[in-house]
Formats: sequence, C-alpha cells, structure tokens
Amino acid sequence: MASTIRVRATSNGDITEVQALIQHPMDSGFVKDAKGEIIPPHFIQQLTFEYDGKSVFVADWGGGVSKDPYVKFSFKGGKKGDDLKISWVDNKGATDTTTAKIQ
Amino acid sequence: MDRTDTRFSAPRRLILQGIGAVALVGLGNIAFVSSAFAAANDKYPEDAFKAKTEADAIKALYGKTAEASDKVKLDAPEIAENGAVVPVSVTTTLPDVTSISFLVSENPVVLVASYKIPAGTMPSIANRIKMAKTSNVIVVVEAGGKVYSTTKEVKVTVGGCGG
Amino acid sequence: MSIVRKSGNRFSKEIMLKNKSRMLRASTLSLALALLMAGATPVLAADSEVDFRAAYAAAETANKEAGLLRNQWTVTAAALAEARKAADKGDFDQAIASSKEAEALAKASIFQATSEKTLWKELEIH
Amino acid sequence: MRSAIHLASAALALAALAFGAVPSAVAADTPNPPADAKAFRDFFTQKFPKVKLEDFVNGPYSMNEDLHRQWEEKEQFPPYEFSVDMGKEMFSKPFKNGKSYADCFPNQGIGIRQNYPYFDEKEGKVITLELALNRCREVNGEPPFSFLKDEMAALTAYMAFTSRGKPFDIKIPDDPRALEAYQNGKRYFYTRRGQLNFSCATCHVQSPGERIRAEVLAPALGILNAMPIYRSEWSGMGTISRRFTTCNTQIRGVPLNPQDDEYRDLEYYLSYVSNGLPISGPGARP
Repeated sequence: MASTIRVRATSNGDITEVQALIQHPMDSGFVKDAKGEIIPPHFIQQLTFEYDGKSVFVADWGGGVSKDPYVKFSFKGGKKGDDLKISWVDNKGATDTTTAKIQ
Repeated sequence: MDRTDTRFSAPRRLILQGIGAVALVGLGNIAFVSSAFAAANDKYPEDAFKAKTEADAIKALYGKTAEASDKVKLDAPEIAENGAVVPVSVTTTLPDVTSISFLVSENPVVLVASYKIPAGTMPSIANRIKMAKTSNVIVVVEAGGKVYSTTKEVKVTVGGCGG
Repeated sequence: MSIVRKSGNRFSKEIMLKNKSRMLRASTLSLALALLMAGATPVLAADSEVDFRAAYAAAETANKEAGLLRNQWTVTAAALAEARKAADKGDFDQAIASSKEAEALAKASIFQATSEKTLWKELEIH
Repeated sequence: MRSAIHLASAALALAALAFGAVPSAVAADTPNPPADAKAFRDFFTQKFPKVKLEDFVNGPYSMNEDLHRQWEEKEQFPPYEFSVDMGKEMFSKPFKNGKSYADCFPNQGIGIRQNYPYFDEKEGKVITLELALNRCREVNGEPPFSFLKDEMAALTAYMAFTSRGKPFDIKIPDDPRALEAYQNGKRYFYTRRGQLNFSCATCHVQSPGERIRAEVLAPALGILNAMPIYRSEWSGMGTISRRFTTCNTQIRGVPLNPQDDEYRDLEYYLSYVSNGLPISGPGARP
C-alpha cells in the first residue's frame, strides 16, 4: 500500500519549504456515526520531520486537526537531492514513516 | 458535529496506563511510546490536550500566560467554508521562536495543534483545523522565553438548506 | 407577511420576497385556494385501531401515487414512521393524526408534481 | 413531526403564488439545444460580468473572495490527491480476467472525461462516465461499485484529472430520443420538488453567489466541470450521483436511485449547456 504521507519539499538554495498531506481519519472522539454511536478517537498525536539526523519540525496534534491533515513550514538549510525523513504515530500506536527527496 | 462526553470504549490498546475514569480518557493517552524517531524533549503534551480553557492549555504548554502582540500575524477566514476544514496560518517577526500553538476556544478540546520550532526553522506555519462552531481562533507563540498571542473570530455555521 | 415554514430559513424568505414583485396570474390564485382546502380535512376524534388502519392505508396509497410521479417527500415517510411508532405504542390518537398528516403531505407532493408539469417553464432561461 | 399540515400546504401555495407568471417569451415547443446553451451561457456571463468564462467551473469559489482564498490555500495540496492516486492505481491493476478499465474506454480512458455523458444510439439512452465504469466492471465479471463515493470517486477523479483543461464536448446526435433525453434533463433541472419546493434552478440559476446558511451557491454554468469533488462537508469524495441525491434530500425530496434515467438526462443537459468550459475535476468544495 502506498505510504500515507505525501510530501513536497523544495529548496531555493538556503531555505527549504516543506508541505505534507497525510492520509488519516483524525477522528476526534466527539462525532457520532450514522447509527448514532460515537466514533472512537483516532488521530495522529505526533508528526516529526528530520533532516540530516536532526529534528527540524515536530507537530503535536489533537483531535481538532482536520481529516487528511496538511501542514506547511520551512527551514534554513537543505539542498536539492537531500533526504527529509517524516514519521507519525497516532493514539492507537499505529505509525508510518517515509523519506522524501528535497527538490 | 454532535458533541457528547467521550466514553472509554475504545478497542484494546497497545499499552494501557492505569488511568482513573477521567472524563476525557477517550483521548487515548496511552503512555507515549518513546520510539527512536522522537527526540527526548518532544514528549506529547498530554495535559495541554486535556485543558478545558485556552488559559489552562497555554499554562500547561508554556507555564506562563500569553500577552497579546501585533507581531503575530494570524491568517484565518471571516466565514469558514466548512467547520471540518478551516485553513489557518501564522507568521511572526518575533525573534528566537521555539514553539507555536493553535487553539479554538469553543472546541470540546481547546488545544488543536502545538508545534516545536528548532533553531533554523522559520516561525511560519499553515495548517487545516476543525472548528465545532463560531469561535475565537487563538495562535500562541513562544519566543525568547516569553509567550505572545493573537486572536481572530471565525464564523462557522451549518451549510445546506435543511435536513 | 412572514412565510411560515418548518426551518426559519432566511434564504427562502429572500427568494419569496424578491419574487413578490412579480405579477400574479388568476389561475395561480384559484390553485392556491384549492390546495388550502385539501389541507384542512378535519381530524376525526375516533381513536380505535380500525380508524388508524384506514388513515394509514390512505396515506400509504397517496404516497405510492407520489412515488409513481417520482416526487415523494422525505417528510411524508417521516410522518408515516411516526404514525407506525405511535400505533405500536397503542397511542391511536397520535397515530391517526400522523397518518392524516402523512396523507396531506403526500397529496401536496402529488399536487406539486402535477402543477410543475407546466410551471417549470417559468424559470427556464431563454 | 413539528411541521403541521397547514404549514406544508401554505408554504406550497405561497411559493406557487410568489412565482407568478413572468411575461416570458413563448418557449419554442421543439427544444433547440444550441440556442439553449447560448442563452444559458449569456445569462451567467451577464449576471457576473467580472467572472471569466472558464472560472465558472470553480463554482462558489468564483463567487466570493473570502472563499476563493480558502480554496487557493487548499489547492496547494488538495485533499483529493489520495483519490486521484487510488484511481490511477486501480486503472493499472487488471481484473481477474486480465483485462482492465483501459480496455473499456477509447484512448485507454485517458483524457476522455470531457466527452461524457454521451447518447448511445443502440441503447437509446444517455451513458454517463460512472455508468460506463460499472458496466466495464460487470462485463469483465467484477462486482459493480457504489455510484456515490470511494472507488467510483477514485476512478472518476483519475479520469477527470487526465482531462483537466479540455473543454466539455457533449454531442446531441440527430436522433429524436437524444433530444427527448436532453429535454427530460432540462425539465428535471427546472422542476420544483421536495417540501422546500426548490428546483435546481431556484438555487443555481436564481441565487448563485448568495448564501444558503453558510454555503455560497454555485452558478449552474460549469457546475459539473469539477466533478468528482472532495467536500469538506462530507470530509470525503463524492461523485455526481452523490451530489444529485444529497441535493434532493436537503430540500426534503426523496432521491431516486443513482443513475436512474432522470439523473442521467439531468447530467446530459447540464454538461451540454456547459460545452466549451474546461474540465477542472477532481475539485475541492466547501
């Protein structure tokens, strides 16, 4: 199955802009399904971005982040062709990791 | 979105911490699995995500109260196209930013997202958040050991012409 | 003159008010009166199950006819369900009232389908 | 059941009164699709002179600046990306009998969405993309998908994606049944239904750009060009079938079955009068 993490990382020489879109239901635990039962909480709690072995960005998320979550940030450094490692863990302990090339 | 108290009825968890029947236990706060990729001081702010008010959440996150600042620019819509996907972004000229957080005062859980900004990372973030109803969106920036914030009201109503 | 409607939908008010300026047609007037008459059938006081069965059956037939015209309303089905639920609890007063309501809603949807066969042209872009 | 009977019939009667006859020109009896399409396009370009013709395909986002900015924000990394990828993957995976969707469609299904729906003279009916996809599955011994979302949305999302920018090119062959299907679709579009007594036109012809509670109404011109759509409201993908049926329910009309003749003809009419406008699907919507 394709990774749940889509990343676009582009460097303009000294700053790398990173956009990530992740496939995840992000259920808050406050919503009922069609049959009126509460959908249990199921959301990504932490998302980390690592470049050159160092963490460049850490996101701590609650149930209030939208489904198929998106985040954009940028950091100094990063060259074309370098690797950017992205991984997340959710409140059920599920995880996914991917490595993207900086364009 | 209907809102009711969360009941602890989730399927078997990986590791179950002995937590009392706390009302919001539904948030699934299993002991955070300290796996390789999470740096030591990036522990998930459990308590902040249990806070009922933004003041409590900010105190839980940063241990201080925030002071309003016009150096924190929050970009959010006047009327959200839909409460499920509200694009909000922040940028700031404050120096030495170490953390940025987004809160929605009327959500059942006020804290929505909290970001750690290591040195070298720009203090500017865009993301998409959920809003239960019309509410203040608050962005909080920790910079140089002090905590700043700005607030904007975003209107949210049900769409469509009626069930 | 405020438009009475189930959900206080300010949007429909805007349309209705915006269109009030349009000229009325005599045939539309008579059609409206006929419709109001159909809606005001007296509610029978009898609360026996037999009356409920009759009222429910009438509502179902009317709703089936609306189905043939491909124009049922969701509220008709809701009223029928309401009637069935009340009858199951033995509350035949409510069951008959809901059946009557379902029948009238079904008839209104039939009327809508037939009158629209010609009225649809009014909005057509030329 | 809060709505009492007088309420329903009163609302209906007043609606009928309010829509008093407009001194409209006598509509020609035999339908004239090219003239309709021109009048349809002129109506919207005159009503919204500042909106470029091809921007009508952006629906509510071409009607409101605040919404347009939120849309641009989402389009940077749109939520329908996963659906397009899933559709692409499904296109490459053969069925159990070794065939695949590419074998059912001209040009392997790539860049052809703008030609759908078309009128099939053998069957004497309109064939929509969603119907053709499920028929392709059934012909190859595979169970059909729901017409509303998930797999059907993924397949149509991928096919739409490969047609982006190509103008709608819907044809009405010289066949009285085709003309009748077109006219049937037009009639459905303008017919008021449901207890709220709205037709598609009430919202999308008379009040585009206005709000219905939180949502800004899209103009009918180009309203199908972005299909299928990822709606924040559904927090998921939805096909044309899903949009038609949910619209019916919202005005308290009982929806027909997806891909019933009325819906196929409605899609035929709506696509035809949007001929020339570019395909922009899949789209993101409120």
